[in-house]
Amino acid sequence: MDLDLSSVEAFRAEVRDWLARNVPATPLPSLETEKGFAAHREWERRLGAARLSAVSWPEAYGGRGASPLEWLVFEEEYYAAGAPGRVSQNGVNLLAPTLFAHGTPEQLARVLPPMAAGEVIWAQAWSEPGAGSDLAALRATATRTDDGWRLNGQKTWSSRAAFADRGFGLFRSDPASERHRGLTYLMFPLDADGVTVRPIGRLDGKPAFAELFFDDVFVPGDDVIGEVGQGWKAAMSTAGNERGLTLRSPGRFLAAAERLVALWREHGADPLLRDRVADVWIKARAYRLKGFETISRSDDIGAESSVNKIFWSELDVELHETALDILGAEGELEGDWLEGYVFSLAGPIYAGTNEIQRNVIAERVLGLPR
Amino acid sequence: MDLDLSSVEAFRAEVRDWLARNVPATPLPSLETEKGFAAHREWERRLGAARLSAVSWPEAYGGRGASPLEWLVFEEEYYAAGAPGRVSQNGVNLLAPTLFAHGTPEQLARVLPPMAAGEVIWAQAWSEPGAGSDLAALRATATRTDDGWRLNGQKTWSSRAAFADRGFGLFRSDPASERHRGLTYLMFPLDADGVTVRPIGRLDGKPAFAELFFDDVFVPGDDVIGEVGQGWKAAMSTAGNERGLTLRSPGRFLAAAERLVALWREHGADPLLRDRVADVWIKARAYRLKGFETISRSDDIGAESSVNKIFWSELDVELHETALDILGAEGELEGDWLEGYVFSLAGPIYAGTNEIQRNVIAERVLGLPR
Amino acid sequence: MKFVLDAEQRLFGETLHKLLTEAGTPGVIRSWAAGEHDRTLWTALAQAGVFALAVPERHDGAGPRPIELVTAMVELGRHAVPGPVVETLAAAALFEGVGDEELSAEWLPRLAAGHAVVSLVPPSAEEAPPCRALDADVADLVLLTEGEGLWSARPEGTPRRSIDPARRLFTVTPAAPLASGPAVREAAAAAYDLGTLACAAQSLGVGRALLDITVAYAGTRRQFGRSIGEFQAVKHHLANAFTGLEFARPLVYGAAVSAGSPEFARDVSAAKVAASDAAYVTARIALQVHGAIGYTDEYDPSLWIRKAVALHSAWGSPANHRARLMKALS
Amino acid sequence: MKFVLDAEQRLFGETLHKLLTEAGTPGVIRSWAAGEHDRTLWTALAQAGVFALAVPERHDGAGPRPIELVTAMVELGRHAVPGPVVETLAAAALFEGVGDEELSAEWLPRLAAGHAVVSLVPPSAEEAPPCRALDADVADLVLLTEGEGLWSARPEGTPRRSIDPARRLFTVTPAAPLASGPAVREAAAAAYDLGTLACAAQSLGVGRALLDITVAYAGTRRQFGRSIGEFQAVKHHLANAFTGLEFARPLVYGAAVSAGSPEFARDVSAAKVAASDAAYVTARIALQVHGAIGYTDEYDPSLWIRKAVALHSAWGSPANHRARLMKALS
Repeated sequence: MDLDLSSVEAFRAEVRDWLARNVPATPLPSLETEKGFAAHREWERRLGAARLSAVSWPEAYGGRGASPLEWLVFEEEYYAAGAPGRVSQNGVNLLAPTLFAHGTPEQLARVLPPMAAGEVIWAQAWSEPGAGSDLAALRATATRTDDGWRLNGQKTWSSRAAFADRGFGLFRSDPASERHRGLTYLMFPLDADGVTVRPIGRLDGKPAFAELFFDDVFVPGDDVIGEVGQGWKAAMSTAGNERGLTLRSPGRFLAAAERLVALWREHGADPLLRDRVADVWIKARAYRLKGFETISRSDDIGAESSVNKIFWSELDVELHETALDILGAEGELEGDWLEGYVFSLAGPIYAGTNEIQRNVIAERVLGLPR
Repeated sequence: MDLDLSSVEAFRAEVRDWLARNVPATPLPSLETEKGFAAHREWERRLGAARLSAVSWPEAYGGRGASPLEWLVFEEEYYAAGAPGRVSQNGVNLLAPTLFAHGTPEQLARVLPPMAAGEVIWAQAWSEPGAGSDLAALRATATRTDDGWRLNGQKTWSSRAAFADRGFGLFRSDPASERHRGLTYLMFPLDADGVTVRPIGRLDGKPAFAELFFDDVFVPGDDVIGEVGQGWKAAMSTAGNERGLTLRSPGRFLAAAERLVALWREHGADPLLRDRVADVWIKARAYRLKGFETISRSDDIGAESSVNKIFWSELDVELHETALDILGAEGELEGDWLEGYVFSLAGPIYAGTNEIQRNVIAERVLGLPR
Repeated sequence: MKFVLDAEQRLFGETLHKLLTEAGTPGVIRSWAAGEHDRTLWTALAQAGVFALAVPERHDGAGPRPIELVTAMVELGRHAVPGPVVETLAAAALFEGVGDEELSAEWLPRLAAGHAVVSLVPPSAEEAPPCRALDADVADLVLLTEGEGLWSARPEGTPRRSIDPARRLFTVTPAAPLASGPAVREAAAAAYDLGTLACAAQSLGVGRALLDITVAYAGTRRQFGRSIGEFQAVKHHLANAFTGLEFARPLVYGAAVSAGSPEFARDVSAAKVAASDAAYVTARIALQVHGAIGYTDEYDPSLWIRKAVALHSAWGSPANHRARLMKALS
Repeated sequence: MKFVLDAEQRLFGETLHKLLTEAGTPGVIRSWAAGEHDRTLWTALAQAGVFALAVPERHDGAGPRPIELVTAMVELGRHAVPGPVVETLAAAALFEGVGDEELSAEWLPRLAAGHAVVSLVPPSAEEAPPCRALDADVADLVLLTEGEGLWSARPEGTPRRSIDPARRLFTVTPAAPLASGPAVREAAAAAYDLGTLACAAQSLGVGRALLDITVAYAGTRRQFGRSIGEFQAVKHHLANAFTGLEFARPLVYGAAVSAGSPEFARDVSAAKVAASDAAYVTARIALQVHGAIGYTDEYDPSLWIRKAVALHSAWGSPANHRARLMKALS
C-alpha cells in the first residue's frame, strides 16, 4: 500500500504548465447560457488541440492513453487551476464509455475524434415526463425503417440540449415490450427534421436543459449502439460511470474545498463555522483517497459505486451551503457560490436519486432483502 | 391567543415553595438501583402526602383536580427544582389514564389511591421477545378460570419491574385470535406465585427493566381493564398518552436546557458549540409552547401526538450529545450527564420507534398512501 | 391562557388565503420577477387590512396587532407574495417608534391604505451588512437608519438578483435626513424585531405551502408502478418536514404574544431560527421529492423553494439570531 | 501508487481476525470489565506481532509499520479487544522518540513480546485534559509527559468508569522522572499522533463490526410479518452507516501512509474525526435497528455500541481534531 505519485509527476507538471498558460484569466460566462456555451465550446477546442480533452482515451481518438491515475491527476490540476466547466461532459463521460464498451470500430472512429476536438457537443436524453427515477418506464419509440429508424415521442431534462449538437438516449424499439426489455440505445442529431428543442430553465432560470419532441425523426442504422433491444444493458454501463468517479472527479472537490477554506478566512475565520469547513475539507480528502483506492482495485466495484454518488452529491451541497452561510445576508445573491449551490442541488436527484442509491447499497452491497 | 399564566401563579408559587422546602439537597441514587428505587419510593410518599404525586387526578384519588395548564406548570416547577425522577411514572402516566378511560369505579378506587400515595409502584409489561415494535404479535396468554385468569408466557423490557410491586400488560385471551384481536388488558402482582422476575441491565448496566416469566399465574377477574378481548383498544389509548405530552413534559426539557446553557458557560462558552446549545434551548421552548397549544385545542389531537414523540426523543438525545461534547474527554465517564445520555438513547426506540411514528405522521396526518 | 388563534383571527387568515388563492399568486410572482410591478395585489392586501396591523389607530391603522400580523404573514408566505411587504410593515414600526408625529402623519395613513410602498435596509444592530434594500426602485420611500439618524435613501446602480427571482436587492445611499436622536436607535431595534418576526412568519408559510404541495405531488406522481408517496423514504422525508414546521409555529406565534415584553427580541430570534430552518429543510425535501420538476424555473414549486432559500438569510441569518439569543440568555 | 493492502497485509489482518474470533472476545471483554485482567489474549496478540509493529528491529520489533499497525487495530476494534492496546503502542513510539537507549532497551523488547503492558496519559499538546490513563492499575508501567519531562506515574484512588464497561480511567500523578529534554516534547507529539491513528483505526473496526452485526440482525429479526431489513427506513439507515465507514477507511489508511511526513498530524486528525464520527453514527443506527436488544447490557451488540461512544472522545474529541486540522491548513 502506498500513495507514491512520483511516476505521474512529469505528467502533472506538463498539465499544470499548460493550464497556467491557457486557462482564461477571467472566468467564462456560465456554460448554461448561449454566449457561455459558445465560449466553453471554444475552450474544448483548445483542450482538444492539446490532447487534453479526454486524456484517458487512446491516442487514435484524440486522447493520450492516460492511466486512471493520470486521469485523476489531470482532474486535480484542472480544477485547481480554476479551469472552465466541461461542456463536453455528457459526451466524454457518459456516451464515450458506452461506445468503448458496446460501439463498433466505425462508430468509435466516427464519433470520438470530433467529440475530443470540441466540434460536436452532446446532450443526454434519458428522462421522459413519466420516466424519471424509474427510467424503465420510458415510452418514446424507435420504429424500424428500411435503412434505419424513426423516432417519436418526448424526452425531457435533457442537459445541454438547448445548445448542443447531438443527443443520445434509449427508445422503445419493440412496441410490445415492457420495462427494461425492448429498448434500443440511439444517437441522433438535435437539428434533424422533426426534432423540436424547447429549452427549460433550471432553478436560476438558466436553460441548463431542454424538452425534446420527436416527430418521425430519421436516424440511420449506424447510430444504434450495441444490439437492438439491448439498450438497457448498454445504458446501465453508462450509469455505472456516472455513479463512479467519472461524473465528479475528486479534483473538483479538492479545489472547491480549498476555495471554501479561503472564503472562510477572508470572512474572518468565524469559529462558529470552523467545524463545518473542516468537515468539508476532510470529506474532499476522503473522496480523493477513495478514488486512489478504487483505481488500485482489480475487481469490479459494481454496486459499490453507488456510495460515491451519495457521497459526492451530499458533499457538494454541504460545501455550498457552508459557503452561503459564510456569506450570510449576501448568500442569496447571484454569484459564483450561488451558481455552484444551484448546481449542487441537482446532485442528489439526477443519475439515480440518492434514495435509489441507498436501496442499491442496502440490497446489492449489504445483502438486505428486497 | 394569549400566554397569560397569571391564573396559575398562585398554584405555581405553592408548588415552588413546597419543592424548595422538600427536594433533597443531594440527588437521590439512581432509581434504577435497589437503593435508589427505595429512596425514590420514599420520595413518592412525600409527594403523595402533599397531594403532588398526581396533581391532575380528582381529589378523591389523591390528586388535586388540576387543569392541564396547572399540570404543565407543576412539571415546570418540578424539574426546575431538580426534583427526583418519577419512579411512579408507569403507573401515573400509563396505567392511570387507561383506568380513567376504561376502568370500573371499583378499580379506580382500589388502584389509584395507593398509586398516588407511593405505596404501590407499577411496571409496564408490553413487549415480548417476538413483539417489540410489532406489539400485535404478542403471545403470552390469559386463560379463563372459574374466578379469574391464569397467565402464561413471557414479557420482556418491563421497565421498573426489577423492584416494582405490580405490573400491567396485554395477554392473548383468545388462543385462536390473531394480531390486535383477542387481547385482554390485565393487572397482576409481581410477587405472585408463578411470576419470575429476571432483572436486565440497560446500557450502563443498571437493572432498568426485567424479563417476566409467567407460569400459571392467577389473576382475579377484577383485574381485567375494559372488556375481555378488547385490550388493544385500551392499550392504544395509553400509547397515545405516551406519545403526547404526558410521558415527557416540557418542564423536563426546559430545566435540562437551562442546565446545558450553564454547563456550556462553565466550560468557557466555546463558540464552536454555541449554535448547538442555542438550538437545544430553542427546541425546549418550542416544546413548551407546543404544549400550551395542545392544551388550548378543543379537538382530539389523535395521530398528531406522534410528532411530540419524535420531537422530544430527538431533542433529548441532541441535548445530551451536546453536553457530552462540551465535556470532551470527560464525556465518556460516569456521571449525571452520561446517565441522562444513556436514558435519552432509549427515547427514539420505545413507546413505538420513531420510524413507526414517522409512518403514522405520513399516513394518518399527511394522508400519504399506506 | 388560550394559545390558539381565536375565531376572528382564524377567519382573518382564511379570508387572506381565499383572496390570495383567487389572485393566483404564481402569475403575480412571475410578473413581479419580470419587472412588472403592478400594485393590484398590494392594494387588495391593504384593503384586507394587512398593513394597518402595524399602524396605530390615530394614523388610520388598527395596530399594533402582532398576532394578526403573524397570521397575515403566514398566509402571504403560503402564497409566496412578492414585494417589500415585510419592509413596509417594519417601516411602520420604525415611524411609530421615532415618534415624529408630522412624519407619521405624512406616511402612516398612506402606508396603511396601501398607497405607499416602503422599503428599508433591515436595521440590525448586530450585523454590519452592505446597505441593501429589497425592491428599492419600486418603493415610494426607502428608509435607512445609521446610529441615531433616520434617512430617506435612494437606490444606486443595478440591483443584485437573488436566488428568489422576485427579489432584487439594491445598494442604497442616504438622500435626505428625516429624523435623529436616541429614539431612532430604539425605533430601529423595534422595527428590526418586528420585521424579523414578519419574515419568520413568512418563512413558516412558505414551508407550510411546500409541505402541502409536496404531499399532494407524492400522492399522484407514479414511479415503479406505484405512487412515490408509498415509499417509506418519501414518507419519512415529509414527516421530518412536518415535524420541523409543527414546532416552529408555536415559536412564531409565541414571539408575537411576547411583543412589548423584554423577551421580545430573544423570542423573535428563536422564532426566526426555527422557522427559517424548518422552511429550508422543507424546501430541500420538496426539491428531492419533486426531483427535476422542483428544479425547474417554469414549474411553480420552484417559486416557493427559492423563496425559502432567500428568506433563510434575510432579516438576519440563523447564525446571527442564535448569537443574539445566546447573548439574551446571559 | 497502489492504495490497497497487499496480499501479505491482507493475510495479516485475516490471521488476526481468525485469532480473535477463536478467542471469543465478548467473553474476554466481560471478564475484563469484571476486573479479571487475564493476559492470555494480550500475549497472543503480541505473538501475532501486533506490538512489535511500533517497536524498531534493534529492540526486537518489526517497526515502525504504520500500515500494518492500522490493519491490526482495525481488527482489534472489530473484535472490541479491551485493555490499553493503543496506549502501549503509543508508549513504544514515545520511547523510540525520546531516544534514551537504556530506557528503550529496558522496555521495548518486553513491550514487543507482550510481557509489558504500558498505559499512558495521551500526550496531547492542544488539550489540557485531566491526567487520566486507561487501565492504569493493570499496567506494568504508566507514562506521563509534562512539557520536556517524561515520568513514570502511579494511579491515584478509584478509577472513573466509562460508558464502555471495559474502560476504567485513573487519575495519575508523576512518580519518578524517566527522561527530559526537547526530545521528550517531540516524542510526545509523535506518540500522540500514533496513538490517535491507532484509536481511529480501532474506531473504524468497531464501526465495521457494528454494521455487520446490524445487517445480520436486520435480515433475521421479523416484525409485522417480515424481516425488518425489508423496510426502506432500515435500509437507508444502514446505507448511511456504510457510506460513512467507506470514506473513513481511506482517510485512516491514508494517514498511515503519510507517517513520517509533515502532513502526518493533519492527516491523523482528519482520520480520527471521520472514523470516530462514522463509528458513532453507526453505533446510533445499530442501537436504533436493534431496539431494546441493542440497549441491553447482556447482549453483545452493546459491547461495540458503548465502545464507539467512548472512543468518539478518546485521544482527542472530534472538535479538538478539527481545530488541529484547521490550524495545520493555515
